[in-house]
Amino acid sequence: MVPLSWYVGLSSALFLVGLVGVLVRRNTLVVLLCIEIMLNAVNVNFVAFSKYQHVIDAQILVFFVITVAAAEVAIGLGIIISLFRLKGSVNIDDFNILKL
Amino acid sequence: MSFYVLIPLLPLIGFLITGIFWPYFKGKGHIVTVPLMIASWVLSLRAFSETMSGPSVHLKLFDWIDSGSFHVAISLMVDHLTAIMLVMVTTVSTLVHIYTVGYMKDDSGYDRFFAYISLFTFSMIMLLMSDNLLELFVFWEAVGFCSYILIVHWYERKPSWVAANKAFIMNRIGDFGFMLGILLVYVVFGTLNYSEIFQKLPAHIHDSINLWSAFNGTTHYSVITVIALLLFVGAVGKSAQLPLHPWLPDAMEGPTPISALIHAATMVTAGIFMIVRLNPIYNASAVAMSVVAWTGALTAVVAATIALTQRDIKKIVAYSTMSQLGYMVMACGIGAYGAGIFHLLTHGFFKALLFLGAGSVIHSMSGEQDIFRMGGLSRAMKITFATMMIGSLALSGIPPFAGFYSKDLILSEAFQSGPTGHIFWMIGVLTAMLTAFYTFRLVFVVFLGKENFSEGEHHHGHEGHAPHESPLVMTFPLIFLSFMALTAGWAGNHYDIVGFLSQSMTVPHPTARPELSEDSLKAISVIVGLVGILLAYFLYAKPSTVPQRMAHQFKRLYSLSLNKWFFDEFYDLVFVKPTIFLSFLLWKEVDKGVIDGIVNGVAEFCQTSAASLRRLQTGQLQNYALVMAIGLFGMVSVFLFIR
Amino acid sequence: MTFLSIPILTFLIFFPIVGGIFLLPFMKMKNSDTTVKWVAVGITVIEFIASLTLLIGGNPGTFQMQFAEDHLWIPFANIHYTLGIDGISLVLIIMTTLLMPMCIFTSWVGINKRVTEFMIAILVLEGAMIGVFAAMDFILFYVFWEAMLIPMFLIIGVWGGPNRIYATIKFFLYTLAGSLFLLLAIISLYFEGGHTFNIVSLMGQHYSPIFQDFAFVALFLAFAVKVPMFPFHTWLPDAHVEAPTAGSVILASVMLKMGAYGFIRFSLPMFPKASVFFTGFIFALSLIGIIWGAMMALAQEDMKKLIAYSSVSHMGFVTLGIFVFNAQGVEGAILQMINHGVTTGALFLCVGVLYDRTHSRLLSDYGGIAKVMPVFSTMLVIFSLSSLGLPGLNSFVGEFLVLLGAFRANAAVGVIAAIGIILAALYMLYLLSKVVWGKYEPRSWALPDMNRYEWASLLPLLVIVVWLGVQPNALLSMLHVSVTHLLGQVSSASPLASLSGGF
Amino acid sequence: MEILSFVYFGGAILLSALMVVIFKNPLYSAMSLLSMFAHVAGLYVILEAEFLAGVQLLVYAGAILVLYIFVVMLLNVQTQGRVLQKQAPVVFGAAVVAAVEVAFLISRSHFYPELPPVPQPGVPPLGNTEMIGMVLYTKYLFPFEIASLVLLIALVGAIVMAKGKLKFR
Repeated sequence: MVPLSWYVGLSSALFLVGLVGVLVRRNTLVVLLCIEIMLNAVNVNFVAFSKYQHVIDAQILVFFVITVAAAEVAIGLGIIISLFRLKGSVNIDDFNILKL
Repeated sequence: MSFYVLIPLLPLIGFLITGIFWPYFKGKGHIVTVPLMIASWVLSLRAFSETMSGPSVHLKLFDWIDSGSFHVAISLMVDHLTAIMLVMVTTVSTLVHIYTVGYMKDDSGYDRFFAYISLFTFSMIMLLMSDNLLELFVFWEAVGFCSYILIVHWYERKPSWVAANKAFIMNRIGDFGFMLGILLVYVVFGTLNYSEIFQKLPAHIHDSINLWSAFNGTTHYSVITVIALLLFVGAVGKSAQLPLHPWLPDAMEGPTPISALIHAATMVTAGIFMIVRLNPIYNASAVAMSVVAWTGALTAVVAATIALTQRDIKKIVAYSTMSQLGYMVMACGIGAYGAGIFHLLTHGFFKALLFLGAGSVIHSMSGEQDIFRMGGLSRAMKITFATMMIGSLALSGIPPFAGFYSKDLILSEAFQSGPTGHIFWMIGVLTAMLTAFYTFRLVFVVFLGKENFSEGEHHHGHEGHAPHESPLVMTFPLIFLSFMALTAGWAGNHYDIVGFLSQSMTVPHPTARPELSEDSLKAISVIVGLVGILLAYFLYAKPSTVPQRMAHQFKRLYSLSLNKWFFDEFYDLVFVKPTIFLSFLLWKEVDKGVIDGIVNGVAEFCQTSAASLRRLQTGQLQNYALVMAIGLFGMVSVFLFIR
Repeated sequence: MTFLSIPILTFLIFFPIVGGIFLLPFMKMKNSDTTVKWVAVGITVIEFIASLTLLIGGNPGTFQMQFAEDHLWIPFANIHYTLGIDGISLVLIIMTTLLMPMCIFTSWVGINKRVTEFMIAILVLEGAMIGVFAAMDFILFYVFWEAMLIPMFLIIGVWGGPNRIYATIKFFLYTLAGSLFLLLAIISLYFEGGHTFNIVSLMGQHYSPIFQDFAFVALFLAFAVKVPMFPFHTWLPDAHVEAPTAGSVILASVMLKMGAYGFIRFSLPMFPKASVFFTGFIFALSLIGIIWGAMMALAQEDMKKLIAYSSVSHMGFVTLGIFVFNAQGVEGAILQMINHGVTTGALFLCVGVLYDRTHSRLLSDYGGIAKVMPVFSTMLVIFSLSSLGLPGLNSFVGEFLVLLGAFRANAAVGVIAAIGIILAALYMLYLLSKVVWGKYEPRSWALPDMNRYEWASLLPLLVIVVWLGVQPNALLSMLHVSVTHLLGQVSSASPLASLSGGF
Repeated sequence: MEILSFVYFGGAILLSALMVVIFKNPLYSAMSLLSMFAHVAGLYVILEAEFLAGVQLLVYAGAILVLYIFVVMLLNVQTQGRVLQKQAPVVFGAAVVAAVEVAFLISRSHFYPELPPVPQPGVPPLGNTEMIGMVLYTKYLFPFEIASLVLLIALVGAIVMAKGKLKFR
């Protein structure tokens, strides 16, 4: 039987990998992908706890997370397309027009 | 309402009508003010006659200020002192009103001028009729304002408004002391009403005040002395005593009628009136009395020495006014209040006469004021010459003219007032000689001798003919005033004006006078006056080089006198320039530099620090996220390791 | 008491604001300027007439708040909509409503861009100012206090002179910084004073000395900026110089009074011990302010700056009078507030008259205008004389009473304050000499005498200047009871023995 | 067996996640992500969440990722210059610290042992999908509706933005 802490460890590692990706990549598309990794890390955690604690609600939350992720991707990609039209680039450091 | 109200009210109505509707009068301002003034004069004569027989009148008009325990009402009080002053003031004022009709003819500010002299007369009458210190102060300042606005009548000339400012500010400095005196009176006595003050005076006579308590001082002064001296500061300003006198000669920049009315006969005597009115307070303080006496004596002699060398006809008369005011103040200082007021009255008549005469001369010379550019005017201006002669004789104290009686009374009282009295007497006699000299210097230079002006030279834009006698509206007041200058002294002496006045003083005047020295004293002062006149005759009646040579001989003294003892220069150097310099310095350096600098500095600090902090805001989303992550893990570390 | 069946104070506050809102549609209309001006005049005149009903309905014999209204406003913090006035606020409200029509008349020529917006700002400002004087709930007071800043900020910032942005931001930030301390004090009072913002019930509490001191200092900072007292005054000249005439008038006549009103309404009755404790400090600042303002005025070349600095000097008398804690001082201070409002307001109107013709405020550009503008010159002379405290005109009575009160409290203070009166003569006569007297030299501009709008703005003030000089009792009688009550509140908390210096 | 499959799936997940971050070409990253999604789905199966595993594959792999790849190919951006941000070294340093922290945290934490399944008398045990259905449409009905609303809004938003008629300043 796999201990729960392994799952937690896995999900933490996955989360960190996603976080590092979000923080280091210049390509906005990849940043968005890394966000998906982070969401998945959370989902793994949820599901593991759901099994080990016999709580079905956690899986419902995962369901919602997936829903929100879908919405987020739709909007996020829309924004990226708009930004690309505007700037001709998907590099995140080109998008600093909010700065004075 | 009794007719007393009308005495001040009529000039006030005159002022309001002419003042508000002046654009519509178009040179007819006198048709309202002059009749009203004459009516006021008649009423004040009636007031005088009623007071002669009856008790003093007291009318409360309305409550003015009520605040806590502080109550002041505007009231009218007519006692002997007020009544007799009223007669003098309204007489001179009426005559000046009439004189103005001729003198100010063709002046663009004719109607305005009438409005203001009516306002002045109203204020002066109220000043005389006031029954408490604050009311006195109000009209004290009001007459000062009228003086200001009348000096500045010809506002386009720079000397006018400079002189007006000087007059107002010097009076303000005096009033500063006067106001502090009033405040102290209220704090000590709890009232500002004359009769109540005098009632409570004995209880406070030994009170003392620690003036420097705010600075932990311990010296105590007599309250009464402090009050008397503070109030006297006001009188020094208003009556042009040393050291607040320089405004009076400069005030001659105003039209001559107001010089006669305000700066000779009435307003400047307000200081003396105030001292006499408050005589119980002054009597209670020997220190204050001697200060008053010395101030007066010094003013008398200093002004007389200045008058010796002046060339401007009005300035000579102005310095003589100042000198005579010194006489009156000195009289008050030695306790001879009655004599002081007597001299005030006679002086009011003959000095107004001299000024109006001088005005008549100036009028005929089309504005020329330098006596050495006149000469020989007696042929063309017989009435003016005669009346000026009478005025000068009265001023010089030659019997039987008015000045003789009043001046002589002061001198004899001074002589009898103890050891220092002799010094005052000597100063008085010296001043009398100087007075006679410079007065007749003026008369001889202007009216005798050869004509020092060329025909038509001073007549640009005017008729362009030789000096002429003034019209009747101007000569009539001269004649009337000469009559007064002739008779007022004799009448005052004959009807014992001093005794009459003593009824309105709480401290009765000592009536017992040693007869011993009277006649010799009189003789001395008359002789001294004649000497002065003769001296003036020899030096100035005929063309002579002696004055020039003397001026050369005593260069320093001459320059001291000519430059008015350098008072103006001294004030300029010590007060005016430093104040202005300091103001600019403080404004530029401290107000703008330090105070505003701190304010702007705070703003600038915020701006610069924000500008440098702004760089943290890179606009890079990932930077923010990194900082968030670091913060998160930092918090976890804190949670883990520093529990 | 109601007006048009609305409680009178509510009516006074909201009538101009609602009027301003009704003016909004005019913003887009062409050629509506004259209409808007007349509508604004109508609103302010109705407002003035309505405020006079306070005089009729008010009872001068009680210190209780009159025309009181009380509604729960924000329940969770016990914040009420409470209004009420006593004699002190009454005279200030009437002065405010009186001055507003004049501000509009004086803008007739001077304001010619965005007229509708200007009038709206003025009207909203009027409502807020009356709200400040009428509010009896601390939060409500604070709301009006801050609301007042916004229209003023716009008036200076939009219709001001060349350096208007600097001036208006300085004014706004300075006042706001002070106000934050006021908010601090209000909140701490809420917790110390039994969870209420009601001003009257906050007055009835006893606070610990330490709290009194801190709260007093907080309130002092807020009010001292507004008055302005000596080291906090530098925003005033800048704001005045840049503000349009109406702005200067409101600023000088009404807004400066808010600070002094704050001292009277809050500092004294709520923190009597602290007030007594800080008396020496306030005296010192007031005296420095009196002398300093006067000396600064002497050094000015700009007419508006000169008058602005003279305000510093005059307001020094007000703060001095408030803290001498006797009837003469406090009544004199309130009278001085009104007098300063009328006189300085009038002086700013006069400068506005000149400025509209020449677009210059420099003394050196004038001289001898008595020749071409005799009527106006007469007015200017009278108002200047009133400002320098000539007896018979209004300012004298206030200054005299303050001096009397100060002299009773401490002779040295009275003496130093009296020097300010000499200096007042110096700078006002300097102004007159430079502007009115002298030789008139024609310049590129024409100087016609006053037009009818200028008459309408100056004549009522002239009448008041003379009337208050001759009959100050008309005003003083409204104050007696309130002032006595106020002094009772102070002296009941602290014996004044330490103050009677001098003897 | 279970441990083995955990090690396989976990390792594959981590590896493909790392590839996502490492690949320079976004298309490759997307493909690695596909692999990660698939393996996560496998992990769900081990954890007896078959329904979620299905959803994971259908929604993530089938819908979201396809969308990604569409966009990546639509934009067809050539990656120029740096792949990583300038702050990358800091990030890596912080990540190491964070990893240590997390490891420490996990090692220090005490996890409850697996609870025994609660026997439910009289009720036949339900499958995973049925249970989710039961809870989702009863207890979480309202959030479910909200989720649908979120999706709707996302739909509308995506259309609006992608249309590109809006003018950005």
